[in-house]
Order: sequence, then C-alpha cells, then structure tokens
Amino acid sequence: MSIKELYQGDKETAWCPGCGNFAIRKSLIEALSELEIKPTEVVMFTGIGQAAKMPHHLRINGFNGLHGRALPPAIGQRIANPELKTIVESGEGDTYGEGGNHLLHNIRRNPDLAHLVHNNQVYGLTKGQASPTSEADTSTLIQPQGVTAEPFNPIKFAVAMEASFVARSFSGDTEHLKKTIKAALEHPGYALVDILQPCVSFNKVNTLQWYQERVYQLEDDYDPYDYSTALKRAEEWGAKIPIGIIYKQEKTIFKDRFPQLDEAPLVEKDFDTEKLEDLLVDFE
Amino acid sequence: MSIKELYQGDKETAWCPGCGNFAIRKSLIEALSELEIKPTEVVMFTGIGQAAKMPHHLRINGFNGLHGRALPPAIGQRIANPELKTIVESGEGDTYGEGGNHLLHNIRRNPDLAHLVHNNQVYGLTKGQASPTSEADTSTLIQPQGVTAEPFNPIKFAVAMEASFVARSFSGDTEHLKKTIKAALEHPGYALVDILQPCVSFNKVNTLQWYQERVYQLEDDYDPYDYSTALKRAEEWGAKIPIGIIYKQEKTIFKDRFPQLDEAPLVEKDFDTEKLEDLLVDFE
Amino acid sequence: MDLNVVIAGEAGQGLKTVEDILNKTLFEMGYDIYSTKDYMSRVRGGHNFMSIRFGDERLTGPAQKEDILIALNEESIKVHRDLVVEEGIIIYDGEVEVDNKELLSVAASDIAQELGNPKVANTVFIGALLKALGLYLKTTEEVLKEYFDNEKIININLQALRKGYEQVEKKISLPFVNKGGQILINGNQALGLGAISAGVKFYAGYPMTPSTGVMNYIASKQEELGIVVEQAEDEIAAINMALGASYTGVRAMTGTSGGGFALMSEGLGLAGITETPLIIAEVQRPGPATGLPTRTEQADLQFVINASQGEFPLIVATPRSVEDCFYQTFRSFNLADKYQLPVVVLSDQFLADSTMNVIRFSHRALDIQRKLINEEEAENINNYQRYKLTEDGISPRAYPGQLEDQVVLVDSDEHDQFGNIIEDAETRIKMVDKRAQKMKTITKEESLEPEFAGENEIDYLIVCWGSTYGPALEAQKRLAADDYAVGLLSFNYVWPFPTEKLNKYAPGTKIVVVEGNSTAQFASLLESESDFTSHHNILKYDGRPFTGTEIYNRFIKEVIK
Amino acid sequence: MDLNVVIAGEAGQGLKTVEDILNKTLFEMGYDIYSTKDYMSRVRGGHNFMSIRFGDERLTGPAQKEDILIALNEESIKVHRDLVVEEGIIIYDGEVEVDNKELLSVAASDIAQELGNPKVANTVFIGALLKALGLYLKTTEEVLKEYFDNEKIININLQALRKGYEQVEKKISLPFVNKGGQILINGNQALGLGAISAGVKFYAGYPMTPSTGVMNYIASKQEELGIVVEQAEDEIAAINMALGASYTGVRAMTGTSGGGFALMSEGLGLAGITETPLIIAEVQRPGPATGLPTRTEQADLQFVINASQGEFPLIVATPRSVEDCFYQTFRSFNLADKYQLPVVVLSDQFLADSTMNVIRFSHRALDIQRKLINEEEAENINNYQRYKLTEDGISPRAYPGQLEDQVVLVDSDEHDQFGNIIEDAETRIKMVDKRAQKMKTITKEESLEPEFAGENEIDYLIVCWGSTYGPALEAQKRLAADDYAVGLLSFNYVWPFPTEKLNKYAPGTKIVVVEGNSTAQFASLLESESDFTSHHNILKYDGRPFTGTEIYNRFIKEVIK
Ligand SMILES: Cc1ncc(C[n+]2csc(CCOP(=O)(O)OP(=O)(O)O)c2C)c(N)n1
Ligand SMILES: Cc1ncc(C[n+]2csc(CCOP(=O)(O)OP(=O)(O)O)c2C)c(N)n1
Ligand code: SF4
Ligand code: SF4
Ligand SMILES: [Mg+2]
Ligand SMILES: [Mg+2]
Repeated sequence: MSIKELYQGDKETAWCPGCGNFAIRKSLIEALSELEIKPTEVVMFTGIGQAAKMPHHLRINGFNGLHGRALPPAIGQRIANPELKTIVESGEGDTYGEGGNHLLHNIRRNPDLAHLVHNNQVYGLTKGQASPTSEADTSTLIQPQGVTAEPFNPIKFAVAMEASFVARSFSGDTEHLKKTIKAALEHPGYALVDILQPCVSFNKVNTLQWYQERVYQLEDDYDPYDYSTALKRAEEWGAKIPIGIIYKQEKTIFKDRFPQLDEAPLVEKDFDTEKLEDLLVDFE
Repeated sequence: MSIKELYQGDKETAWCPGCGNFAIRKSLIEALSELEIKPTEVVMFTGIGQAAKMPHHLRINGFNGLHGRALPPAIGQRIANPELKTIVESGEGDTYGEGGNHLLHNIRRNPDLAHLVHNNQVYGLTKGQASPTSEADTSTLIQPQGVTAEPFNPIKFAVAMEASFVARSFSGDTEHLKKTIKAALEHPGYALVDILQPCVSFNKVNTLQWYQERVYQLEDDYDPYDYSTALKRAEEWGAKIPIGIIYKQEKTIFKDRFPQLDEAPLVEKDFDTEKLEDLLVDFE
Repeated sequence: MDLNVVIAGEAGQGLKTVEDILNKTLFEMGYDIYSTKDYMSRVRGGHNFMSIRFGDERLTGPAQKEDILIALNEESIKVHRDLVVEEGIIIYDGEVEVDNKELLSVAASDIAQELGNPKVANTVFIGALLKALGLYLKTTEEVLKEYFDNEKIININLQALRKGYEQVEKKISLPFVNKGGQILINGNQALGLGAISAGVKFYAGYPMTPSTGVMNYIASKQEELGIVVEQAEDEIAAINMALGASYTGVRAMTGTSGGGFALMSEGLGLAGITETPLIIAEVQRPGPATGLPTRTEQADLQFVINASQGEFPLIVATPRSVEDCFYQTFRSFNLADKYQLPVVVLSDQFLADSTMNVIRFSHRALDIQRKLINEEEAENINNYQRYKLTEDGISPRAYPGQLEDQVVLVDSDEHDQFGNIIEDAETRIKMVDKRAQKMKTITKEESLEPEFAGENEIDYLIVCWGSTYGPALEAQKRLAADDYAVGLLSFNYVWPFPTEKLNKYAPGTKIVVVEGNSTAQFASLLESESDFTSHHNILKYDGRPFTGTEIYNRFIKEVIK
Repeated sequence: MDLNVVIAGEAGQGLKTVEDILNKTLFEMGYDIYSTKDYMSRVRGGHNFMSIRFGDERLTGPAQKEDILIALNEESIKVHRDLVVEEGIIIYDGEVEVDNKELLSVAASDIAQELGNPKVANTVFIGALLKALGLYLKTTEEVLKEYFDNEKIININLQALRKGYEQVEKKISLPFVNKGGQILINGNQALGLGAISAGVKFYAGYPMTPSTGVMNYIASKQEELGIVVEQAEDEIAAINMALGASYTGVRAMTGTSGGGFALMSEGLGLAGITETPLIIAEVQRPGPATGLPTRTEQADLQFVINASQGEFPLIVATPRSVEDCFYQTFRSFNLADKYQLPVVVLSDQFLADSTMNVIRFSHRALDIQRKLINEEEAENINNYQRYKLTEDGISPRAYPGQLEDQVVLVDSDEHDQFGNIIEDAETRIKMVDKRAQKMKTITKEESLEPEFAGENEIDYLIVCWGSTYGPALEAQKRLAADDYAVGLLSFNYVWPFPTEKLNKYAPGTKIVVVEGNSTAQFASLLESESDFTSHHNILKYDGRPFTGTEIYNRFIKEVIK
C-alpha cells in the first residue's frame, strides 16, 4: 500500500458537502505521504469542533481530547516520545478562543510540532456563533447587534510573540496548502499554520469566493526571516490577504531544554526500583 | 478627612519589609486622591498572590477573587455599573500565566479600566517559582536546570494586540508610577500598566538596584500614538528598560458596543414583570 | 387520541422547519403537543428525527410508538420502518416495501422542482400529512405566512402545501379540540424566559450544546429589554464575569453543559465563600468529557451537588418540566438573592429540546425579591460588614457605591466580618458555621419539597427527579389505571435534600428510583440523606430520554414481575 | 517519654532551619519524631510555629500540650505562654512573666551579634535547648556541618551552638534510645518518592500550596533520573499534558490542591473516557475557593469522588500516614495502569508537612506492573482496537508507534472499539458497561480494605480516612488502655468504597466517624455505600489537624458522656 492509501479512513465524514475541511484533509495526507511519514509515525492531537474531528476522518494515531486543549497533550507526547512526529489540529475557536492560554505559552516553549488551525471565522460545530477571528461587524444569534470585540489576528500575534514558524494558507489552494504543511512538518520547532477555510453552512460572508478574491501568495523573494517585514505583512487583511510562510526563525526547541532527554525516548525506558536505595540517602 | 486618608486601611500588611508593593500602594493612593476619586467610587478586582492582596491593604471596594481571574469579574462590573471606576490589580503570574486567556480577549474587548500588574518576575506568594516573565536562565526548585520557555514580554504583546493603552512603570520611581496610574485611570479604554516591582524575598536577580541601573524614562517627545515605534521600543529590555506610556490609541470601549446601555446604569434599573406578557406573544 | 408523527431525515434537510410548522399548526388548532428532537452532533448528513406527539389530553413526554412517519430520505425508511405501528402511515417520496403499514407516496421533490424551489419539498409533505389527518389547510397557511418573511417564499410554500394536500386521501379522523390560554415553548426558552422575568441583567456564557438555546433566547431580547449577553472567551471567564456583575448589584447568570460546568467549578466555590448570588443553568448531556454532545442524560447530579473544593451552601433546582424551567428559574433568582449563594438549575437536553403547550405564564404569579439593603437601612450603616454574623447566617448585602462612605469588600480567602483575610481558628469556625446556617435557614423557611401524584394507599413509590417526571407520570397513571397501587414523588429541588414528603409517602412502600444515568446517583443521595433505601432502580443511559411506555413496561417486568 | 517542643516566631525568622536541624538531631539520636508546621499564607511576619514531638515510642500525630517553647519573638510568648504545660520550659531572649513555668533566658541576639552574624541567634537557642534536655552537642554539630555548605557559616554556627549550650542548665533527663533502619521524611516527599519509585517519567503541575513540595521533590531528582518536570501555564494544561504523555506510553502524573483540581476536573473525565492511566495528587487545604491556603482540612472528599460530568471508573486513594503516602502512591501507578483509569491520591497539608521517622522503604517491596501489550501480543495484532470489549472491561493497551502498521486512536466523545465517534444507543450502552465493569473487576481483584486496630470485642468503632489515622490511632490506644472497648477502622482507599472489613467489624458497634470537615462527608459515603450509619461524628474544620488527645477528649465527652 502507498503511504497515501495507509491514511485512508473507511468511514464517511461528519462534514458538510463543500466544506473546506475536505481540502485540508487532502493536502495533509499528501504532505505526509510526500514526506514519507507513515500513520504510525505521527500523532495527531485535536480539540473539539468540526475541524477537530480530523483524526476520525483519516487513519492516524490520534488523541481527540477536550475543547480548547489540543496543545497540552501534545507537549506530553513531545517529552514522552519525540521520535513520533506531532500534528496539532483544531478550529480557530478551539485554538484562539477556549485554548488561548496554551497557545500563548507554547509559543514560548517552542515544541517541535505542526499546528494546523482551520480558521473558518465561526464556531461551526455549535452552529454559528462568533469566533475570535469573526469580522468586526458579524452578527449572530448571541450577538444580534454584532460582535463585541475586535477580531484576533493570529498571524500578527504569533509573529509578535516570535513564534519560530508562522504561516497562512488556504483550503482553496491545495497545492499551496500541501507545501505549507510540509514546511511546517519539516520545521524544527513550533510551526503555526492558520488555514483559511470556508464554512459553507454558517459563514455566509467569508465564502470560498470571498477568500479567492483576496488571497495571494507572498512574493518569491519574500524573506520570512525578516521580523519587521513579517510584522508588517501580518497586518494585511481585507482587500488583500497574503498566504505563505510569513515568519520563520530557528531557536532552541522545547525538548532540548531537558538535558536528561538525550538518549532513547522516555517511553522505551524502564525504571529500576533499586535506585530507591540511593534516593533514601537524603532521608537518612 | 482627605481622600488620601479615606484610603488608609487599619491593618498591617502581609508583605515583606522592603517589598516593592508598598511603593505601588502609595502611588496608587496618591493617584486616586489627586484625581479626587473616593474609595466608594472605584472597585478593585484582584486575583491571588502577594500583589493581589492589595484590597486588604487599603480601604476600597474590593473583589478579591480567584488566581488568574482578576479581569473577568471586572467585565461584569463594567456592564452592571460603569459609573464606578475600575482597577484590576494582580501579579504577573496571575495575569500573564494562569490568566493569559482573559488578558488576550479583554484587550480585544477594550473595557474601560486600569490594569496594574505587579511584575516581580517570580511567583511570590507560593515562594519563588518561575513566572512567565522570569529571565531566560532563571533556575528554581522546579526548574533546577533553568526555565523551559522564553520570557513573555507583556509590553510587546499588548502593543501588537493593539491594546488601547500600554505603559511600563517602576515601583522604585513613585512619582512616575503615580503619573502613569493617573493616566491609566483617565484613559478611556483598557489601560495596561506593567509595573516593575522588586521582590526582596525570592528574586535575587532583578533587585531594586538591578532595575534602577536599567530603567529610564521615555523621551519627552516620544509619541505613544506611533504604533511602529511603540513596537520597537517594546523590544527594549536588558541593558536599558524604558518606562512610560509606550503605546496609546483611542477606540470604541466595550460598554459602548451595547446600545441598550445608554441611560442609567443597570444596577439602578428594576425589571417590570408585566413585560412578561409582551414576551409571551412569541409563544402564542 | 394520542398520535406520534415522526419526521426523519439527515441534518441540513430542514427538519427543524417542518417541526416548527407542524408544532405551530397543531398548537393553533388546540391540540396538546409534546415534541422532541433526536439529532447527531453534526451540521449535515447523518440521521436525525423529530417526534411530534399530539392529542386531546395533556401530554408530559414523548411516545414510544411511531404512528406516522414522514421519511425525507431512504435511510429514514430503513431506520424507522419497523418502528411504525401496524396500520401506521409512512409518507415518502418514492416506492418502498412497508409490510403491514400504509405507504403514502408523495412526489414532493418533483412538485418542488416544478414550483421552482427544491427546498419546498418539505412543505409538500406537510400538506400531505394534513390531508391524511383530515385537517384543514387554513391554520398552516397562516403559520407559513408568519414563519417566512419573504412574500415570494410564502407563496411558493402555500402552493407546495396545497399540492401536497392534493396528493393523498384522508386516513384518520381527529377529534375536535379547542384549548385556550396556552403557549408553545421549549425547555431552554422557558428557562431563559424565567431568567428574564426575574430581571436578569447580565448573562455571560460560552456556547455549549445543549445549553446554547438559553443564551440565544435571552440574547434575542437583550436590546429590547436592556439586558447584556456576552460571549465569554471560555467558561471560566463566563462564571467570573457573572460574579463580578452580581457583586456590583445586578442579577446575573451563566449557563453551560457538564464540560463547561467542570471549568466553572472553582468559580462556584468563589460564589459560595464570597456569598455572591449566582444562577448557573447546567443543561446536561451524556458524558464523560465530550460524550454524546447532542443527547440526553441525568448523570451530573452528584458532580453538581459536590462541585468545588471545600464546603459551602448551594441550592440545586432540577426543573421537572418545560413549565417548571420557567418557574424554578424565576424562583432560583429569589433564592439566590435571599440566601446570597449560587443556585444551579440542572436541566438536560431532553427538557431543553422538548417543545410543548403549557398554560400561559402570568406575571401576577411573579414577585421579584432582591433582598438588598434598602435605602433606610443604608443610611443607618456606619461600619459596614459584608459578612456580619447573624442568627440566620444571612448578612446585610450592599453593592459597591450603594452606601455613602462605606466600601464593600469580598474575598475568596477565609475572612472576617469586614471581608478581610483571616487565619485564626476561631473566626474560621464562625464563618463556616455562618455559611452552613444558611442551609439550615433554607430548610426551615423554604419548601423545596417534591410533588406527589397518586392515591393515599400505595405499595410502590416511584421516585424521580428533573426531566424524568413527565414520562414517569405517564407510567404512574397507566400503572394506577391497571390497578397497581403506585405513587410518584418527583423532585424539582435536590439540594438541600428535602425529606418531608418522603417521610410522609415512603414508609411502607417499595421505592423505585427512575433516573437517566447508569450509577443510580439519586438513589445514593436518597440513602445518604434520608431514612429510605431504593428497592429497585430503573436506569437509562443510552443518550435517549425515557418514554412513559418504557417506564411502564420496565416497571411491570423488573418490579412487579 | 513524649515531649513536644514548639518553636514559634514570624515568617522569615528561619523557623524551618531550626525545625530541620532539631528534627535531624533527634532523629540521629534515635528518637521517634512527629513534627508539624503551623504557618500563615505570607512570606514575612505574622505568627508561625513548628511543633516537634519526640519520644521513645512510635508517634503517629502531633501533641496537644506544649512542653518546651522556644519563642523567637515577643508575640510568640503572648500566643503560647498559656499553652505551655505547668512546669514546662520557655526559652526566650529576654525577661517575661511566665507564671508557673520555667523561663530560660538566653541572650541569643547579643551572642549572635558578638559572633558577627545576627542570623545565628536561632542556633544559640538550639544549643540552649540541647543542654536543657541534657543532650550532647556532637550529633548537632555533625548535622550543622551537613546542613550548611560554607565553611565560615558552619564555624560560626558551631560557636553559636556551644555558646547557647553554656547559657543554661540541664533540666530534663531523657532515656537513651537507639533506633535503626529508619528514615526521616515528610508526606509530600514520601508521595514524590513513591511516584519516582513507580517510574514516573513526566510530571506536569502548576504551583499550589500545599502540593508544591511534591513537584519540588521530583524536580530535584529529574536530571539524575531522566524524569521531566514541567511547570504548566495553568492546571488545565497540567492535566492535559500528563494525559498526552500517558497516552504516549510513559507513566505520568500531576499534582495540585483543591482549586487546581477544580480546574482539572474536565480533564479527569477525559482520562475516564479515553481510559488513560493518570495519577493526580490532590493535597487538600481548607476551602472553599482560596480558603486558608497553608492549612489543613479533609473537605474535598465528595468533590473528588464525584468530579467531572458523567460517569466513569476512578480510584481514590487516601494515604493514612507519611509512610502510606509512599506505598499508596506507588501502588496507584500499578492500579492506574492495570485498570487504565485515573487515580487520585488525596492527601492534605497536615500529612504534606508532617515530618516523621518511618521504617526504611525497600525496593524489594516494589513491583512495577505496566500491563501494556507485550511484544508477543503486539506482533499478533492485526486490527487493533483500543477499546476492545472484554469480560473484565480492560482492553489491550498499546501506545502510538508500538504496533507495526496499527494506529492508536482515543476519543473524548463516546466511541466504538476502534476509538471512532459513535452516536448509537447500542454502542453507547456497551461502552458505559465496559467502563463500569472495570470498577467491578477492581472490587473483585484488589483489596482496598481499611486497616483495623483493636480487640475482637468492641462496643465502638472509630472510623476515619486519610491523615486522621495517626491521631485517631493514638486516641484509640488511650481509650483501649482506659478499658473502653473501642476499635479503629482507617480507610486508605475510599473509592470504589470497600465494605468487607466494615461488614466484619461494624455490626453491633456504635460507629463514630472522625474527619476533618464540617459536613461529615465520609459519614455520608458510609450511609450511601454500606449498610451502616454513623452514630456520632467528631468533626474539625478550623484549619488545624486533629491531635490524639483532642479525639480522646471529645470521644469521652461527646460519645461516652
Ligand atoms: C468545555 C467546552 N465548552 C464548549 C464546548 C462546545 N463546543 C464544541 S466545538 C465548539 C466551537 C468550535 O469552533 P471551532 O474550534 O472554530 O471549530 P469548527 O467547528 O468551526 O471547526 C464549542 C464551543 C465544548 N465541547 N466543551
Ligand atoms: C487555581 C490556583 N492555582 C494556583 C494557586 C496558587 N497560587 C497562589 S498565588 C500564585 C502565584 C502568584 O504569583 P504572582 O501572580 O506573580 O503574584 P506575586 O505573589 O508574585 O505578587 C499561585 C501559583 C491558586 N491559588 N489557585
Ligand atoms: S459546519 Fe462549516 S466547518 Fe463544519 S463541516 Fe459544515 S461547512 Fe464545514
Ligand atoms: S515575597 Fe516578594 S513580592 Fe511578596 S511581599 Fe515579599 S518581597 Fe513582596
Ligand atoms: Mg471555526
Ligand atoms: Mg509575581
């Protein structure tokens, strides 16, 4: 079987026909198979939401945890067995809303993982409430007079936090998306990919066409290592929305902060209870 | 009694002699009294920590809530009775650590309040663990090999999030601190004041002297309305640390998003149960 | 007469619209209605269905049997065919084998196509159903005119309705009814309406099925009534925001389901120690963790009662019906204010999504009691103590800014009468006792007693709480009609645990606890809080609500044998 | 012989150092020790004290009386003067009225000043105490040499010690003792050591008094042993991090106190439904909310047992002593792995901060049992089902990457045997039953039974759980010595609730529950989970631990009368 085939789940999805999630799944599987990563060599951590159902819609090691809590269990895995690749995948409500504190602090940790955020600017699964990225004048059943906070710009936030890899892609451009996911997977350190994803059921403003009219790829000579340019480009939103790797830098990854993690992964190590005798010396 | 006297609590504090918290209290009381705000006209919301004990160490309306949760109850107050001034006050562990998600999203809401963060770069009350702002190589009982994440820069974060008022001050310069707190209290919208505060018991690196050697006031002609300069100055840390209002802008405040809040404060309004009859029309 | 119409299809096929229009039609005609939803946690596809039970006598729960099926897709035929009673009717667009049931084949999609809008196929089905039931079109026409606001859409729907009507023959004769003074409402709306009627001024919440409907309803009235509804960044923020508003003096509320409640549990204790009134609507769904997000269960009972570290007074209301969602939510606000404590209104998806006719609520039954310090008291206070020790445990409550020259200080640490932190044993004991005293005062002053149904002499006592009441009542009535001496005790408050009626009705009976969970949580409560023990438990934990028939059958089989 | 030395002063005066040095000295000399802390939630000032009880027979709790007081400031004289027994000794730097006690005035600060370091005043007091007790200096000198690592500081302390020794006369003659094979350790250290010995590889936590000591201890060994300790951004992250590590195949743990546990409660349910082993150390302090951060209480019992929405298997261990903290934490890891569930180790501040001598732990008593799929099994698996239905409810557990070509999928939604989301009633019921079956298997296969102390024929049965054991045992012994027929049943597991020994010892007795809370939570559990009822409850909720004398006195007064 080809690697691509290995990822095929055998069940229908819970997604709506026409949803951007299908394209993301496709690009993801292609990215993984082009990198020759098998389903058993990678773990996917997700929260709760439509996007977060991903591990049920392909065949992969998966930890489908709690709403807003996709990142923390991945940190545990990075420590326990860094030999497995790590994908954290969830909706933008899950990631930037309920899970905001984990995002904030894991950028500081810089764990080696690819974080794919399906940004449909809406809470899909719970049927259409505003999310942190909903546009300024979005009105919903809860906010009939419009949302009460400014939209969150994840790209600008992550660049300013000096995350080690910050990209935007678009489910409507699967080639670009595949390439970006590959780069995120290959990047050593925390790699955020905010993926614009139309929700055909609840977001009637930011449709596929809306995005298509605005999205453009960063210039070929764009230098993602240039922090101040990145910060500026991160502001672009509205008439024109850049996609691509907006910012990048290499720095110490989380696991390397623990010198005791040098040899085999923890999961392969047993504890020798005889060591207790040495430990008791402190209490004698 | 002078307003200043009105703020005098009659109990000894739980703070260590020499702690920066005393100076902050002093500056705060002076700021309030110079603005002629009486203790009954302002409410202080705090979390848990040494800094968060503030409402017990002066006489003021106070809601001393949960660790990390100083901001959310203040939002409730802003809605229920915006005629009372609002101070949110806590440690940096409380604010940037446990409470990070509320910070993130309340900057987006822009409630009209002054947020005073006692930043001693350590968890004081729990006896010396690293906080989000602890320096890169800080080692503690929990992190004998040093902290495992990069320090959080609250100023840069808040500027990049386009908070409407971002300042840094220093407990070692009470005049500056008083002035800054006054400006924060007078600013319409969310005003973050990160206050450098030596902890004499647990932070042996960032001492009063350490700060004094580094801290300087922003130039007189510094323009806090200039976003990109602000972002750059927000980066300064180490040999030289600027204090002052680093960034400022006026924008819609949270309460003004609710047109129904036009008249008297909610707390003064009673509900007329006869209105039930009108509401029932929907269900007939 | 008691008929159950099931409309089945996949998510996204417009089931809700069909349900709404049929409910409204039958309601307007004066029938009693109990309508429920069975839906999956997805936006499109899968298999969902609505059951509309209607009749000429009060209905208190869903039916077990399916009399009429409107199948919007083939899958629905497969799933429901065998559930339809013998001689029952299946309305479907196509030809299928239906054994001993009657198939009414309706070319709904062709008709809709002809009319130029495929979406109106459902309206064709409605027309067909009405004809089969021998009902007139007029009421439905009015309903459609109100339901849609675009003239063109209304017209095409009216046409579709008529076309459907013409497709089939009358099959059933319904009795004529004419009930007045009723409203048609579901559990979440009733809960929200109860809160609004109690004068809630601030609602902070984070969306979570099946509680979101409460927030939606209140939000829809916020501008008109000067209420503020705020979507919080997470449930922790939601409860703390509400506490801040309540401290500031307004009635405040939050709502969620079990997972969100878990996140709120620390805040619940904060309400407890700061003695801040707060209403939390906890609309249960099956757990643990994410569980079955759109289904029903009663498995958060012990969690809610025991939530948060430490010990503090708490009231847990468990409304027993849609109507009760309104009245007990209203009452909860008065209780919370009077006793200065959190009240959890524990509902569930079954109640939340049950739409039924209830007797019109009246504002005359409503009396808002804030119990804040009044102006006169305010003037006489010199050295305000938020936590003044009193005999009944209740201290005078003022909000910040209310008292001239006096501040209001509340604290999550243990504190003295002024709200300042203390650590000494003596004050600690006094404050624990003060808070505990409030529970004693409640037991003395408030009746939180369950409702009894049945004859005086009984051998069996069915005991249930919350939403199980409706189905249990139906079962009890049928058992009584069969001459079994069975009574019913239905709790709509479970904490503090009321024991008066138990002591009255339970002695000498065999207690049968009926509840929607797998570990018989209420039965445990009964054991620890009363002198009685459950003889047998009828439990259900498949995510679906009880029906009266099911309880009746299981009672016969498991208890009477 | 049984003496209680109290060292009192304010935070920041170095009380802990005095306690450490005295503990170590007395331990080295072979005395039995039970040392406890009473401290405020502040860094400087206030009033704190340490009680070092020591003697020549095993001690299981703190003393009520104070025999010797070392008062480091005047405040301490005020607070403790009347607590010191008649003829007791007060060591103080100054002259004060002490009524019928003996004052040993020691010019500690002058001496320290002369020696050139005001900090060594405390060492002067130690010297004085040793002399009063008629002990030699040698042991303490060795202890000081080990305690400090700077030559100069050691020397000045040795001088201070000798100067203090010379200041007073011998007052008391102690028996000679010589106990070997012991270690000196506190509850948090023992808990951490138990985890390390069980092979914990990952500990994620957020600081919270009084649990932080567990994390500190494990962290201090992390580099040496290849363990990772990570300070999380909040408790929600902590538990989810630990779950991720456990899913990945290593033993993982988190720890906190009640407030943090509240935040973790949603994650607890996640452990439950995903069937992921996890150890949570919950070191209780008085609530609700922030409560009394540095004090003790046993009021989180019902919360912990019932935490999180929905129903799932859970074990709650309540170590009864410092020693038990070690053994039950170790065992908890085996139980968690075997039954694939969360285990809460419920300790409290009293245990956490109790330092005592215990019989040296031995690795020979330790057998780590992971119960993961072994290599042979791994090779034979083709279509791996993480949630395979089995008779005992336990499915074969593999970690990601362990199986060739097979993935491991876990889900917080209800799921099928492969871990995929389901919504049908049939699978739901099977999965609830599967998880519930694990609780039955535990009850069948594991003994979680309490320990009994006492004679065969008893009239009264004292029942307690967790840390109350030590004081309760002391009381039971004294009552038995007074010829009251009193037995003691001490629970170190409370969930699933073990009933065998209760059924054996309780019939015919009057049960007296002794616990550290105000609502008698264990007594409720007893009522709902066993056939027994508490006759009387001895409760305490002032933030301080029980003493044996206190239980003895209250038993006589409240029970025997
Ligand atoms: C603690 C908790 N709160 C709320 C929910 C309800 N909930 C589930 S998914 C979701 C929002 C999902 O939005 P997003 O992450 O943007 O994903 P999408 O469905 O749009 O892909 C919410 C609020 C939950 N499951 N758990
Ligand atoms: C939920 C919860 N987790 C942890 C704690 C313990 N805790 C109290 S204060 C504190 C840290 C305080 O640090 P900071 O906010 O910087 O305040 P400081 O004491 O330094 O002024 C912690 C971890 C708590 N009270 N509640
Ligand atoms: S609701 Fe929106 S995001 Fe969810 S599956 Fe449907 S289209 Fe996609
Ligand atoms: S511990 Fe530090 S922050 Fe706290 S009072 Fe003492 S000096 Fe101040
Ligand atoms: Mg989304
Ligand atoms: Mg701090």
